[in-house]
Amino acid sequence: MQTKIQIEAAGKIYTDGKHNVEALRAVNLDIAANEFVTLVGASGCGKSTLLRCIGGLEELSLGEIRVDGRPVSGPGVNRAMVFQHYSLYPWLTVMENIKFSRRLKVHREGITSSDVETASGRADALLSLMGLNHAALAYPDQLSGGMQQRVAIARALLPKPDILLLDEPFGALDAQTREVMHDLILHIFNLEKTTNVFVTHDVEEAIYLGQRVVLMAPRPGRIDTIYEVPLPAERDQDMKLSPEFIRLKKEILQRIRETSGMRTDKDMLDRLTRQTEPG
Amino acid sequence: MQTKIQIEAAGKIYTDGKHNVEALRAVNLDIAANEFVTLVGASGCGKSTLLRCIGGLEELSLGEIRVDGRPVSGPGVNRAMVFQHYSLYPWLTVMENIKFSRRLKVHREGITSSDVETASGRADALLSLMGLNHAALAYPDQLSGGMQQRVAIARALLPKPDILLLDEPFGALDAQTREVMHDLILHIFNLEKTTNVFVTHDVEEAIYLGQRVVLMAPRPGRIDTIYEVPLPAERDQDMKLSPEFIRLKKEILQRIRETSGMRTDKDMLDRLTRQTEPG
Amino acid sequence: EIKVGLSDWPGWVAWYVAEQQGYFKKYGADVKLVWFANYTDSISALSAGQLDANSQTWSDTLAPLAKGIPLKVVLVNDNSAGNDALMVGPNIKRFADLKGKTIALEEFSVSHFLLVTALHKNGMSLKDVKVVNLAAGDAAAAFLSGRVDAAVVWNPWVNKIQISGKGHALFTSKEIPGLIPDLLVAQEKSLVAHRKDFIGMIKAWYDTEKFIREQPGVAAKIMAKVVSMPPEEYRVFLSGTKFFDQNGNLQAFGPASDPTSLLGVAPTIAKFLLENKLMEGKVDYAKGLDGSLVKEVARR
Amino acid sequence: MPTTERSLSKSTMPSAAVMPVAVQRKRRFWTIRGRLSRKEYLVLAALGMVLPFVGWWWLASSGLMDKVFMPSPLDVITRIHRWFMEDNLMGDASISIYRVTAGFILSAMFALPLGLMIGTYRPVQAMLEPLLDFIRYMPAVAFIPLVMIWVGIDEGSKIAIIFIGTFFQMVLMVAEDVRRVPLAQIEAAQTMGARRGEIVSLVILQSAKPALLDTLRITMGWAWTYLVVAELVAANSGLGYAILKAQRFLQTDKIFAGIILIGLIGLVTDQLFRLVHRKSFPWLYRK
Amino acid sequence: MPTTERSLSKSTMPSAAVMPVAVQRKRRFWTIRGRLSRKEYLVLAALGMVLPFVGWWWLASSGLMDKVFMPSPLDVITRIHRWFMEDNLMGDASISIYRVTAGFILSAMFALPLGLMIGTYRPVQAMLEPLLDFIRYMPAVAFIPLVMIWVGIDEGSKIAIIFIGTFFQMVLMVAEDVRRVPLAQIEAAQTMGARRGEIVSLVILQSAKPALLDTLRITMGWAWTYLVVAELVAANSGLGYAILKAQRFLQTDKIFAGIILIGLIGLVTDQLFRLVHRKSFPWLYRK
Ligand SMILES: Nc1ncnc2c1ncn2[C@@H]1O[C@H](COP(=O)(O)OP(=O)(O)OP(=O)(O)O)[C@@H](O)[C@H]1O
Ligand SMILES: Nc1ncnc2c1ncn2[C@@H]1O[C@H](COP(=O)(O)OP(=O)(O)OP(=O)(O)O)[C@@H](O)[C@H]1O
Ligand SMILES: [Mg+2]
Ligand SMILES: [Mg+2]
Repeated sequence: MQTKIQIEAAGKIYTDGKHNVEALRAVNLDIAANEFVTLVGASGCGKSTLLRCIGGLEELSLGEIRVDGRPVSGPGVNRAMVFQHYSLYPWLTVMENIKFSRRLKVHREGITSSDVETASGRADALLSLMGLNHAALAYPDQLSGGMQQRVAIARALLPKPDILLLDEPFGALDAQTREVMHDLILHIFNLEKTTNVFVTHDVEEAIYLGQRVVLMAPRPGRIDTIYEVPLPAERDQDMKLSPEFIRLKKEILQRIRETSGMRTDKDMLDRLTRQTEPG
Repeated sequence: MQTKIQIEAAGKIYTDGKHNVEALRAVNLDIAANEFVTLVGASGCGKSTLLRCIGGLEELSLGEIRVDGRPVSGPGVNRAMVFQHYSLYPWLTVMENIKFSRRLKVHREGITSSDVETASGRADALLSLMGLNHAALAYPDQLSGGMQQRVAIARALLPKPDILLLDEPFGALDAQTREVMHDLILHIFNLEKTTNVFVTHDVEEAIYLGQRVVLMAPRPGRIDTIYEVPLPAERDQDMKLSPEFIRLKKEILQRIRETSGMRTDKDMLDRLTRQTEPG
Repeated sequence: EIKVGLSDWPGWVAWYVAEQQGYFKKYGADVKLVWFANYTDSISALSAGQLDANSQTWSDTLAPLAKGIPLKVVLVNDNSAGNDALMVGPNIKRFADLKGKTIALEEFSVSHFLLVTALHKNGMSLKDVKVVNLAAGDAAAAFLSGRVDAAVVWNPWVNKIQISGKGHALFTSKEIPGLIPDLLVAQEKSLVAHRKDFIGMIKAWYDTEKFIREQPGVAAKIMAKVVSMPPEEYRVFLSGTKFFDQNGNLQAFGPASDPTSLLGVAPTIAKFLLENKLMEGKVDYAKGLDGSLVKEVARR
Repeated sequence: MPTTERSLSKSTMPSAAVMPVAVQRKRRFWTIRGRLSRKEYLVLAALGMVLPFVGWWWLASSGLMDKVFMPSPLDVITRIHRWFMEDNLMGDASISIYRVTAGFILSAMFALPLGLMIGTYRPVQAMLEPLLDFIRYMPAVAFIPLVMIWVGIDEGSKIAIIFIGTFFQMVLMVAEDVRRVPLAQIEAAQTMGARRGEIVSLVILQSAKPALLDTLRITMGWAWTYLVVAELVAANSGLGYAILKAQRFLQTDKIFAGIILIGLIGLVTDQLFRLVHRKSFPWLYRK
Repeated sequence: MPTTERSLSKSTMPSAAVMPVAVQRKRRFWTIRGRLSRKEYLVLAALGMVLPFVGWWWLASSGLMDKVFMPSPLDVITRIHRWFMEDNLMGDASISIYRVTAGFILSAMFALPLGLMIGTYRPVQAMLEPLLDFIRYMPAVAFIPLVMIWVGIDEGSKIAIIFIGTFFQMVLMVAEDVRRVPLAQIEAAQTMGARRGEIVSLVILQSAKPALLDTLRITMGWAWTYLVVAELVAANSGLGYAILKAQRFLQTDKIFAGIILIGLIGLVTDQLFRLVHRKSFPWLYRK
């Protein structure tokens, strides 16, 4: 398989003059083309930082990230990002939001009229793929959270990116809507053949979506373990109840608890267990 | 068992002059003393509204809610509430936040010096129960989300309320921290013998915590089904993998999907399933 | 076209009579009158070269002259002859009664100058009274509302106070003839460039003076309209203003030996300014005067 | 127990079809963050406007104060009427509106791009913000002679004074508005390949627009407060000029008239701005 | 490939103990929402303050403008020195500071409780806000004769003008600050049994404090801009009075001196307010 993203000895240090925070230390990871990788880990372990570095929104302090062999030096149209919050434009309709990238110069250069038609067709196709046909003229504030995130994904997909970077895109949705979105995102992944890097807090989500689950650990932010998900390529909701799934979920959760710096929370649990057991 | 909270034909209509929203219609529910009831349901089905009406923060338009036989006519010290967000006071230390209610007149009336001592001792006890001893002098912004919610719970518990009303208190926490909080809240429930009404989006959480799960449906907001949870009173994390648990979770999720007005999301899933099945 | 600034003083408001009677046109003077609500600003405007000429007093012309700004007095409109007055309450009868009293006036204006002179003439000095700095209109208001014991103001306020019955004049500019000349002062370079217009203005002024003398009723009506006052009230001001005709002007531009000429009164005024640190250095008074226009008009 | 209500709701329960009109329970007026209906709001607002006038009218007619110092509302209305009939009120009002609007627009023309730069680029902010913070303390009145020297005494000078009074505060507020644009919106555009200029024009400016319009509404008020100062400079018409003239002759009724007229014009502008805001940015008003 | 960096990081990987100092990659200065180090910020801010002075100095010495209309920085400094030595600069400055502070404090004393009421109780808001919106357009200068008549000509009158200039804007801003207190904080107190007064004093006021201090800082600037207007009324000392006197005799250097001194005093106050803010509300500054 062809390597799409190469992360080599990546390090990132945030500094505000006085304090340094080592958000990433010596991260090495190769991601293949059309692979679906999910990133999990305790809060503050650098998941978002790593994703933003791949996306070119942050610069590495050390090491290098290459996409298709070329070092990342800023955001690029081949890498689309979807965030948890606020990234839709409230002054544009759903359709205008989805077509936003077509107003940018980089997508207007050297295109022929047939390209325009194709792109226009693509916007419509995405709209109906997302089940948003009836909402094309609505404004984001008129949509539910799940619909808003579907618009954000459609907007990111319009310029046919190779890579889709998602930072807790479903974090604010309720459990039911989230399940729908899971199947949708897998469907799109199969259709568009993108390479997906997906950050989440939800281990179940990470296993259900990912082909590999990358577990990161904090202080300094680093890769702790990489798990291959032992599920068939085609996923369905019932798999969540399969023994492999449950075993892996338990294993990952356990490991996150161990690696997390959240001593107090962990101690707490231990203490409670001790208290309740004899009582 | 003694009935603590009686909700009788409760109705609530929000109006802004032009539009009416029927947030609750003909809700009937009796909650026993020292019962743990969880409320689930699709977004907008009136869970928060019902909780706020019990808490006295909103007034019913129709019907009545009685606590210990007396109609609710406003917030009262016997009913404590915990919200998802922003309710800690950032200008007070953890200890000052916990002791906040002691600065209020209602808690100062007719207390003897021994009462003061007991209350003071209670604050310390809550602090250590929550595993926050080392953080007594910290400010909320210096704490993780999980710690902040523990402070909020301790603060609500200080004046020994009979009833604890919780509105998605762990909605903003990550999965790992949330699990710790679940065991903590159960521990407190057993210790303090409060009557808990707990609103959540997370069906797993609802089953794990509740003795009864009340499923609400939207438009108009109403009670759809009430499930008795077939688990022993003492819960532990492994039960989540038990067949009864999984069966109930599936059943409730299925029912939420059916009752939810989120046609588009449901249709979406159906459509995807159809697409992927033959493909 | 020349821009001429003016503000609210009867001798200057009279320029509107000239405008409405068509005297400017008659003498080929292309004049645009620019009204200033705040007299002080009109002085700055002239010094800054934004005006070709301005209506201002001799005392206010000396400071810019001392700074080397090339200004020339070309015409004397009038002398105050009762229009500036020290107004006092009913229980002040003599100057001696003023001791320790508060007097409202606009600092460093002719009012200030009038008070200094009046006190001096009665064997007192500024040290004997308490001065409160207020613009003329505000000074009158402060006096009428009983906030001060006395006020030095000019008309229309002198009249307003008299009508109200709350005060009377203890000292007026009538008693110091020549010391408060109201002038038309021009920028030197405008004078060179537009001499014809200024000549026309001077001629128009003489006609105006004659018109006011002969038809005070009509004149008062025109002037009253400008400041939105009832014409009857305005007539009173005319008598407190000694409008200068050609002879008056010739005399004012006369030699220093004449104590009522501009050169004659200049040292007295300069002394006042220097003592109050409002002017720095010496002024060659003669350089600030250009009587040639008045003389040229007279020659014909 | 409120039996009527219970029976009402009980009767609807079985059919669950028709909902009875909500019975209003006791509504506490004096509630923290209580809600008001539109009608209640309007009544109270009208009351708030009318009561001070009644108080004034009472004070004026009580004879406690001299008429010269405290004209009655009737005097003022008469004066406004006379002003309108005889003294060209419309002329005064229009020239003043022109001056304020011109000064305001000029100020906005510079403040918007500059504030946009300051709010967008940190180096620009570092260079200009302390300087502006320094200048914003300076009294506009003090600039009158300088304005006259540099700008002249024509309309330009009045507009310049209003400009000076408004501009510096406006820049600082615009910069703040721009800084409040959510970073996520900017980053979303960056990941779609937007260039700097495109981000500024297609995202930052669009996103800040509602806040900017509000800033313009607020600074419009400041522009009006500088009118009298502006019309000190060689003006012979305008509401401010009329007030100044009235001050000279202690025509308190005219001072009142002028002040109230300015307030009214302001109130109308304010409401217009709010209307445009509601119409232009409906998503801010939808629940 | 940046080999040095790779080798650096590679060498640390095995031990994972010592972290090498971060190698700064190319830093684009002209980045949207870019970050600046404290040092860069200070240098740019200083530059921003100094450059206009250099420009001024150049303009003044170029001879393009008459010295009377454009004094050089040196003239102004000389003037300030002389003012200090001969003309009691300290006296002028202190009386002006006193007036501004007194007017400002008076304004705050009324604006804070009133704004608190408006922001807390909707009926109060409905009654007062439209009225205040109406008054805030009125020019303070127009009130001079009224103030003189009603308040007199003593210090009170100057303080009153500053009060009028500041108060109305301040109330509206305070009300807005109070409205921004998160409802959840208020409801939390309600469920703990807090009464109305307790909620206002223990929650709303405390929660709004940081915003209120910022509002005070901003309105302090407005108070200063009214100084000259205030010192039109029966003053014979003060910075504004000195500027007015200088205007009369076209002492441009003194006008400049006065304006700059006011700006400097303002800048110092502003920084003091910011310092107090940082010290009093540390949680707003912690990351
Ligand atoms: N702009 C920044 N400046 C300084 N420190 C930062 C910045 N962004 C992130 N950090 C720090 O870097 C570390 C990693 O942050 P990051 O946001 O990547 O974690 P995360 O794994 O995404 O956490 P979460 O699960 O809470 O989103 C944290 O300690 C965080 O405080
Ligand atoms: N203050 C309000 N004014 C008007 N309508 C309201 C108000 N609060 C809630 N509603 C409406 O009442 C209905 C029920 O809202 P509620 O917040 O109780 O739902 P919920 O079940 O808590 O939803 P969620 O899961 O999203 O928190 C919704 O349609 C909502 O729009
Ligand atoms: Mg993150
Ligand atoms: Mg809710």
